[in-house]
Amino acid sequence: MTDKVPPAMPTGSEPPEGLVELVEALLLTVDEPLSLEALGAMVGQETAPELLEATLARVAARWESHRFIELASREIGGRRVWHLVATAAVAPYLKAGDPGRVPKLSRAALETLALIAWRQPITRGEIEAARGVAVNPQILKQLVERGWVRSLGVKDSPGRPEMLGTTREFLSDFGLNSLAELPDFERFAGQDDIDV
Amino acid sequence: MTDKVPPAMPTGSEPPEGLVELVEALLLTVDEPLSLEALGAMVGQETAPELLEATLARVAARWESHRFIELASREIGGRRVWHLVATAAVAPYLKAGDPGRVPKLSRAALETLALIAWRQPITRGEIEAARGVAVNPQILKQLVERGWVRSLGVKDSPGRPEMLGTTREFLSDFGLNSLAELPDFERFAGQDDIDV
Amino acid sequence: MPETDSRRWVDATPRVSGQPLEQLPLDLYIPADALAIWLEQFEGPLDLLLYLIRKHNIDILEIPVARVTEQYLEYLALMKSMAIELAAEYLLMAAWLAEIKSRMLLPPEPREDDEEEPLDPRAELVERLLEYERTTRAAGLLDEQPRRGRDWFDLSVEPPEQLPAPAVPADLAGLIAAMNGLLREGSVRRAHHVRAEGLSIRQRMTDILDALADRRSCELAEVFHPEEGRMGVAVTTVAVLELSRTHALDWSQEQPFGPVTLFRLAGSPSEPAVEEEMPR
Repeated sequence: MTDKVPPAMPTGSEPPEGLVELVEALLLTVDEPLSLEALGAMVGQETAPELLEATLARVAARWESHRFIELASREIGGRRVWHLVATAAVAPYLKAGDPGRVPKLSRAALETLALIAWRQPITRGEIEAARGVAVNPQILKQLVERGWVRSLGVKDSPGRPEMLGTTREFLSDFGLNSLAELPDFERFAGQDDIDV
Repeated sequence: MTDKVPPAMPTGSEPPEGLVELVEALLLTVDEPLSLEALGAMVGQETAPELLEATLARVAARWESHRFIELASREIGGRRVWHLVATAAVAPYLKAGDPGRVPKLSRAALETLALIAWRQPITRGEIEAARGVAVNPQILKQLVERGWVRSLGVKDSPGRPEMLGTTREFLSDFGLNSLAELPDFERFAGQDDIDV
Repeated sequence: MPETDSRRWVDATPRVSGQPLEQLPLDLYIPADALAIWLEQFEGPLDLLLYLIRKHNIDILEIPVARVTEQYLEYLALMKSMAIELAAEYLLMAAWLAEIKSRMLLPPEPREDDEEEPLDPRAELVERLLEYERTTRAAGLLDEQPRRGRDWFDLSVEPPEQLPAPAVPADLAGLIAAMNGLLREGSVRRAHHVRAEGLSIRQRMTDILDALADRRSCELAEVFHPEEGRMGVAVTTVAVLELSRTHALDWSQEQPFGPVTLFRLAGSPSEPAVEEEMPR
């Protein structure tokens, strides 16, 4: 990442304006909630977590007076994550304008669904390990509500994790007769490894 | 939409703060760039287009000094649409957080994509004839995976070659409204501007 | 395009311009490895030819074929000397150039209608060069076009929870691309040291768990499908073994060769817990 030019960062705890704006832009650009680690990886590893926290506090303050958007944080898989969310006050307006909206699965949702489809039965922990980020509960909820993902029971291992799999509806919505019709990536992956 | 509470709206042209924040929230919540009509439908039909324009001007002003975010507008099908976007300045940071993110296009990929865009429907053989080299299947795969190129069916000629064309997503990713916006291919050749 | 002459040029390789080529073309005083990288960047014979034509400020419509051919062969010899693997197209082009060169020496072929000028042997080459030049310029224009994901990025905030989730359309291409992306990054393989099972086994694992969805146990025989033949039996067996290895189910057998019973381990499947906390 030699082409990255991180904003000048004083050692004091008061975050510089450039960092506040950068974190704001990252929260808005990445379509899943970000942990301190994830932010740190993007902003530059040398940024102290305390400085990032102070920066998030500044971002929160900037949006505090906004009637329709706020900085929300919550705990996912034991880690605190942040994202900018629209408040309930926006909901009535969104319904009014619906016609033009073409909903699309986010990249995070597509990757989660792909892992569930290809690697089922798969636990949430395995999805997290594969994607390197915590699974956003909203995404699982979306996939379950859409009727594509379901629970296959729990595994008898520490924590009794739940196994996830796809549904019959998933197959029919994606025009498949069986999972075996999905391309078998194992061979491709092996070849890629040799190429690189 | 009885539950909708539009912000108080004076008849003067100075948009109230609540409307500015609402439009901002709508631009950030809806996935697509919004036209004045779409915004009007969401905010409330009684809102005058002039007021919405003044509001958009205020939104633009609010973000003007921001290092990474701006209000962008473009013309789609004869209508102007607006969206809040992050500028290229965030790209290195996004890449730092996710090195697998959008690989760069090689010259071969760009040339292949250009031929498909300008000469569609075009077969692989025709691309090879124009570039003078065999088409690397990885490149076609990359273009298909990025959602820019698709099959338009097979040609009823010997070997039943596949015809390739560009997608809607190609247009939107390259900020085009239609293929007609691309300059005439023939204009690209000319002795005059062969600069060495 | 003539294909018959390529071998002739291959035979002639060691004696380009009448002598073995040991010296770089005059304008190429750059370190050998940098040169190799530079040479490798040509996108093919048309690209190389176009470069030569531009470099020498030649009118593309009046190509001095003999001179250009000679230079083209020099570059090819150079590339070979740097052990750059030459695509067959380069050799075909060399043959074609040689043919055009020899046809230029012959009296022009009379055209059947003999109204227009005699056919220029270079005509097709010129047309292909012009077409390729247009292609490179079109590619350049595309590259300069502001592009989503490079020059600008979509922003979004999470919609309020009260909003009913709109039905997302199924997007198989997107799904495959997502999986492919994960595999390319390598993270998936690292996380899964398990030997790769085929999807039919994955499907069978899900089916078996399904058979246990509303009861505590079932007979192994119920999940076998003899009509699938040996392959089907193998798939089911591997699926059961994998499920029991990963503690997704348990099994017992009262006596050797007796019936095998599969047990659900605990808790019946329900809505996946999508609530905030999840033990890890």
